[in-house]
Amino acid sequence: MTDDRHKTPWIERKGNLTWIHRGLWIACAGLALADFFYHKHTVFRIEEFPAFYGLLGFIACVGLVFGAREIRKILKRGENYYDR
Amino acid sequence: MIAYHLPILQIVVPLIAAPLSAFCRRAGMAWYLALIICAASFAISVALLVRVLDEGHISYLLGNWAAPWGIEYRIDAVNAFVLLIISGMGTMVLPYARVSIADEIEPHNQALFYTCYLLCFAGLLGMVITGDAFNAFVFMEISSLATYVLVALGAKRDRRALSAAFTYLVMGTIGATFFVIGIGLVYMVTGTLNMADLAARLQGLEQNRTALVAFAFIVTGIGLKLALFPMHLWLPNAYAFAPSAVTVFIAATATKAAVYLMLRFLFTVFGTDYNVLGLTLTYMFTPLALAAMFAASTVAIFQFEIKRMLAYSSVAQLGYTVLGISFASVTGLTATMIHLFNHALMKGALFMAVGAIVLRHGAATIDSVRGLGRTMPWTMAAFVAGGLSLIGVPLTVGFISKWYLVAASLESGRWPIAVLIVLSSLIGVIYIWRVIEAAYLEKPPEGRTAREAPLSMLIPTWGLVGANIYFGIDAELTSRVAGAAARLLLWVAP
Amino acid sequence: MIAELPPGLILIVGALLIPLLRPHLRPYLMLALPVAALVQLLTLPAGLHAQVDILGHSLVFLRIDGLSFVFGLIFLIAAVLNVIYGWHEDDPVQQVSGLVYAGAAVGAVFVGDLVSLFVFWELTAIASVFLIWASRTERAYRAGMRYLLVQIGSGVILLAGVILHYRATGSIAFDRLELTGLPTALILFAFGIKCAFPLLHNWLQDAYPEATVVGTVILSAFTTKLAAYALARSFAGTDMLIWIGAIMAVFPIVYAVIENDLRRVMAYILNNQLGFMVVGVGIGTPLALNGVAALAFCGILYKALLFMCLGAVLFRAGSARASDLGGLWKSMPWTTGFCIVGGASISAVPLFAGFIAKSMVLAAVAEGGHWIVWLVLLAASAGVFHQTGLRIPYAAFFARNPEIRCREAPLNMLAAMGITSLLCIAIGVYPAMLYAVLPYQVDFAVYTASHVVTQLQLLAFAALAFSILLRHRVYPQDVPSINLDSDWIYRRLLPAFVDVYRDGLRMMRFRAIARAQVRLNRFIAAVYRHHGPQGVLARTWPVGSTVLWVAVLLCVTLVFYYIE
Amino acid sequence: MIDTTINFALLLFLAATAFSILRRTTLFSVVMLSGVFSFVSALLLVHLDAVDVAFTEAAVGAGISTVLMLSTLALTARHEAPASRSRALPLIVVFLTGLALIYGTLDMPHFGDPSAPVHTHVAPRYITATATEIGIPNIVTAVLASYRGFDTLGETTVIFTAGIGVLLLLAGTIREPTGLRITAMDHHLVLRVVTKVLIGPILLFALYVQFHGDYGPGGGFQAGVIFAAAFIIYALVFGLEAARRAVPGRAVRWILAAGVLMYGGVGVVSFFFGKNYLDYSALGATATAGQHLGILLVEFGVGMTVSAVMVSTYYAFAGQNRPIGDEEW
Repeated sequence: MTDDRHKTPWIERKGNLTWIHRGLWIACAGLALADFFYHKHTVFRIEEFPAFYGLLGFIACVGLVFGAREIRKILKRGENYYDR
Repeated sequence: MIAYHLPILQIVVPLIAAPLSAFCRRAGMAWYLALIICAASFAISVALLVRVLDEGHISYLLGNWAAPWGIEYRIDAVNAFVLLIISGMGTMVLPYARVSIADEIEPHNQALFYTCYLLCFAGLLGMVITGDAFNAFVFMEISSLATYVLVALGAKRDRRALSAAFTYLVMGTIGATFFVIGIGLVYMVTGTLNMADLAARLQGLEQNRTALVAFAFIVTGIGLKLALFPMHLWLPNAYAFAPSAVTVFIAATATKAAVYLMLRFLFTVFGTDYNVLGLTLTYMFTPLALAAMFAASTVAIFQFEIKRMLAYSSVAQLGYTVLGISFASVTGLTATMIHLFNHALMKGALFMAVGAIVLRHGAATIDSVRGLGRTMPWTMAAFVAGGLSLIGVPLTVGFISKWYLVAASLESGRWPIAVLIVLSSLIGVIYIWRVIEAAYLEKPPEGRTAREAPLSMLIPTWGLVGANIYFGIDAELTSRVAGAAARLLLWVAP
Repeated sequence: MIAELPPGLILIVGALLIPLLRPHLRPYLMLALPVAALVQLLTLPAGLHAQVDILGHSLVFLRIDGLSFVFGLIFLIAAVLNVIYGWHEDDPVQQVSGLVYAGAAVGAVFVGDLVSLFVFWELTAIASVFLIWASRTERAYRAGMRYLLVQIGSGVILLAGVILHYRATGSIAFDRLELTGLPTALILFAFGIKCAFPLLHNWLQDAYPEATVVGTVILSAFTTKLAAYALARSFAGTDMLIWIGAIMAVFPIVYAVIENDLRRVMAYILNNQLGFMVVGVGIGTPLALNGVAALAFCGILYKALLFMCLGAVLFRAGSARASDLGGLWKSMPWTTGFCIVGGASISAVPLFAGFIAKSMVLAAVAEGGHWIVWLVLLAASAGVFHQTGLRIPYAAFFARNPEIRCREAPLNMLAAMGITSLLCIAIGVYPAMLYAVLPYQVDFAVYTASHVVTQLQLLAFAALAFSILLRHRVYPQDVPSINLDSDWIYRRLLPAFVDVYRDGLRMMRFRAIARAQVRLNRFIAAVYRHHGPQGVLARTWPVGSTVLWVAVLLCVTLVFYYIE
Repeated sequence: MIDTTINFALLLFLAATAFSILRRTTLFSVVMLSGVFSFVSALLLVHLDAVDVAFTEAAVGAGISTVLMLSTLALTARHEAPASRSRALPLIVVFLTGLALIYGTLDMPHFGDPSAPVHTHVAPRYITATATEIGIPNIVTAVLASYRGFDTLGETTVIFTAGIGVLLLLAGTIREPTGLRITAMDHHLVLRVVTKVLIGPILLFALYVQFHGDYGPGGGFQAGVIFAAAFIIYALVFGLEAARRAVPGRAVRWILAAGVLMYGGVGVVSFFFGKNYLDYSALGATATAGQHLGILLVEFGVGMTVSAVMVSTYYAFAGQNRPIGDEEW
């Protein structure tokens, strides 16, 4: 067991990764809930939407990756494209 | 005392130096003599220009015979400016020429080469400075004969130089003959050879058919000399096969002197009121200039030899010059005059850079410049700078020329011509780009041991590149002189 | 005289002495120079110094005010850090050009007239290209060539604009300019090239990753920030810039996602950070300009930090491509840590430098009521976090594909990274330190519950998204490839056009020649029938034809004249 | 009436010669015919009272250029290559241009019209003032060497340039002398004797033409050509080597340059007397004496250059290849 621990560091073990993942879910939930417990200083109406920032961050990232995947189909070229 | 004799010294100094240098046995001595003489000549032309700008025109009577009977030298802003271009370029070429000529001409011919160079130099200056129509012809003959010989001397590098020189000789002689026939005919109807006198006595002869024939002969004859499209066929080969230093010199000066004569005869001798002048400008010069701009540039794209490519580009550039004339407006003629100067600078720089490549590689083709961006960085950088100027990139002299041309075409209400000017510059981008692409983006062929050109060639080249940029930024001086010249030609009060 | 010596000049002149020294002494001089310049800057009072009158115009080499001070300060700090980072390097070309480049940038920040600006502007271009060429590879040579063309082009356009501007107004002052006509448009265009505006940007991603390990770090600090400074100085409050900046903040991230070379990913992120600054300049209020200055200050630090980390990885592991890397955290724990600090800073995690600066710009945008831009910037900062806070550390240090074993970065690199990290954290923890040097009075509280929580929310959800995408293998694979960008226009499209035009003309010519040849052949055949066996077209043909032309021309003109 | 008849006859003869030159394809006869053409032109010029020009035309056109063309023929083919292209288009163009030109001439002043501008504007002064201003009877010489002396300096330079050109392009390729060359016309005893007898008088005549140019027809151009003709005859008959021994190529080259220098130098001298360039009046005690001396000197310069150019051109041409053997004549 000790040997095993030496071989695969903590961070690379399957179970722990899942825990990190779960931890993230919990942190997100906590932060979303926190929205209800403090005075949010807002400029735009939309900011008052619960967990607005979180949702924006999430959507932005997912959208970004999906958008990039699509664009990549058009833009991707071999590494020696210009050297030909 | 000397100041008084400056006009004649401008010609006599190189003219007498020519037979003197024929006594030199060694090329080095002849070269020194030529260098000193040309530099002195340049100094004289600077002094003359300064004086002319101060005092208006200068007149000098040869043999002290009063004007219509004797020969008169008459210098104003127009020819003082052209004198400056010719003597300046003639001087710039000499330091460059030494190594290049030692490489490209048979050793036993090198001393006499400088004699011939001085003759050509004196001839060009002589045809520009004079106020006498026949005297202009005589000096045109001197410069032409010398030029044919200079071109033919390229035979050591490439035997085709001989046939190029022969073609040039045939065409040049026809041009000169037409010119002298024209002068003979105007003499017949006016009885005088002095240009100012001619101008006065041609008034009232608008309907005289002999004068018309003379006009046609003179325009066609000088047109041939200045390589007006489609009479340019002698030019590409002559430029391409001449020794490099000669190419630089004649490309920067010979056609300039012809353009000057054209301006003189069109505007000073026959005058803006002459009935067929407008007709000639609109129906002959404008279409031929436009044709030259496009056809010659397009031909340049296909050239494999860079000298030849630049030569075709010269034909196109002469198109711009003639286009400026065809507007017959102050702005148009300013464009022409300033382009004479600017084109000498840019083609001088370009041909010098190409000459350096020829020296190192024996030829300058698209193939032989491959990878030169690294092995001859200074030479290629000079070529790029000259090329940018040729295209007309802002901050170079090329831009100034095109600016005035476009302004002139807009001013005359012929805006499609302005569009065509810009379009034809784009063709220039293509042929210059071909060289740049080969030099910077392609790999040099295996086993090439190239060196940078010697300093004696690089310094004049970069001197011209510097001038390209300097006069591209500070066009005050050139445009002032060119403007003054244009107003003089059009008889407009300054 | 010494009292008025411009700090930039100290660097430039001093740099020229470097090759004279023995190799082991050079780093000490190199360190002394920016330190001396820094001391000089701190002792100079605000105002105009070192004025030279030439041709009736006064050239101002030293103008110290709030804006120039903060940029000059951070430039010099960056120069110090670069020297430490490059301590091990023994390449006089890089050493000299790096310092001259820094000196030129510092010099440009302090000038008070456009002509001197142009001089330093071009000097930065020329000095910096050697940092790219110092890689001494074919690719780097070409990329450097393209970089140089673009940079010199920017300078030339700037000069053209300056000249026209002078013609129009008679002024060469480097101050606020109104975007009214061609002259100022040209100047803005020149700034825009250097600032990597959308479609003018590609020189950055093209060239930076080709530079040397040390070179990229140096490059990341100066050129674009100088452009941002110039924009802030001349075009603050130009509405157009808000939109340009917004686009700049978004679209490079898309490229970053699909890019494999991590240094190039950073180059895209750098471009995106510039977008935030350009938006700030476009808004132009004191708060926004403070934000721009703060962003430039912090940005130089954390981007340098990230480039340093990636440089260390490249230096030790031999590659900076995502597809080649992984698992380095075991070999390079310190570097990993510093990279995370850099990632946290750039993603504006509270208590790190980026948080202070980005909040200011966002607040200024919100204050101005530009809600679309505000949304875009928020989304972009989530994207930045996603890329630099998560992906770069993950790809370089934690990903599992190849296990690379190598040594930790050299001590001097670690020291430079460490100092930079400390600065990032210090600014994040004591923002007042930064506030003190900003150009305008700061009246902005950054650590409010609202700011902190919302920001954490944004980041946490972005991290969640990353982790989900990664787990579900939706995330684009890191494979060796390149992506087309605007450089395609001049590397492919234009050459293709030239080719097409050339080929087209050649075809036309061939056809014309072929047609002419058919006719010529018939003609020759005709001559052949009449004149016997020697009917070959000789070389005299051009002479003959020209003479014919001459005669035709003469005849036509004559007839024309008679009719007239 | 008789004048007009002679003019017409000569012109007709000229046209006929020109036409037959066009028709010939044997280059040898073309060369001979062009010699004839020059002779007829010279006659015509004599009849027009332009004796100076007639002199030059006879010596250069009929004499030396024929010799040079023959030497060239020895290097190239004897027959013209047949024209390879249709002559129709050029013919039409030339015909039309000719028509247009003839139409243009209809406006010219009539031949010999005393009221023509040529006779009323500049010329009268030359005619009336030459005697007092220059002091020599030959007005042509006065105009050529003094009133428009600078043009003549230019023309001399043109000839000098041509000479330099020949030296540059051809002299380098002269072959080493071989034994064969000297035997050229050794057994033509009559020719040798006649030539020897003639050369002296020809040289003397050249000197006469040279120095008598102020008073009668003549001057540097004509004298130079005649002088050169004497040499060329000598070289033709006794061989190139003999001629080279008499006047070496190097000396010719010096004379070539010295002539122009002399002309140009005389002009420079007037500077030292505070006069304009080529103002000879400074050279003598009186203005006319100065003019006289000046004209004499510059004409001598012209003569030197012209004769040297002719001789060196012949040297260069004749040195190119084997001499023409007897059997080929």
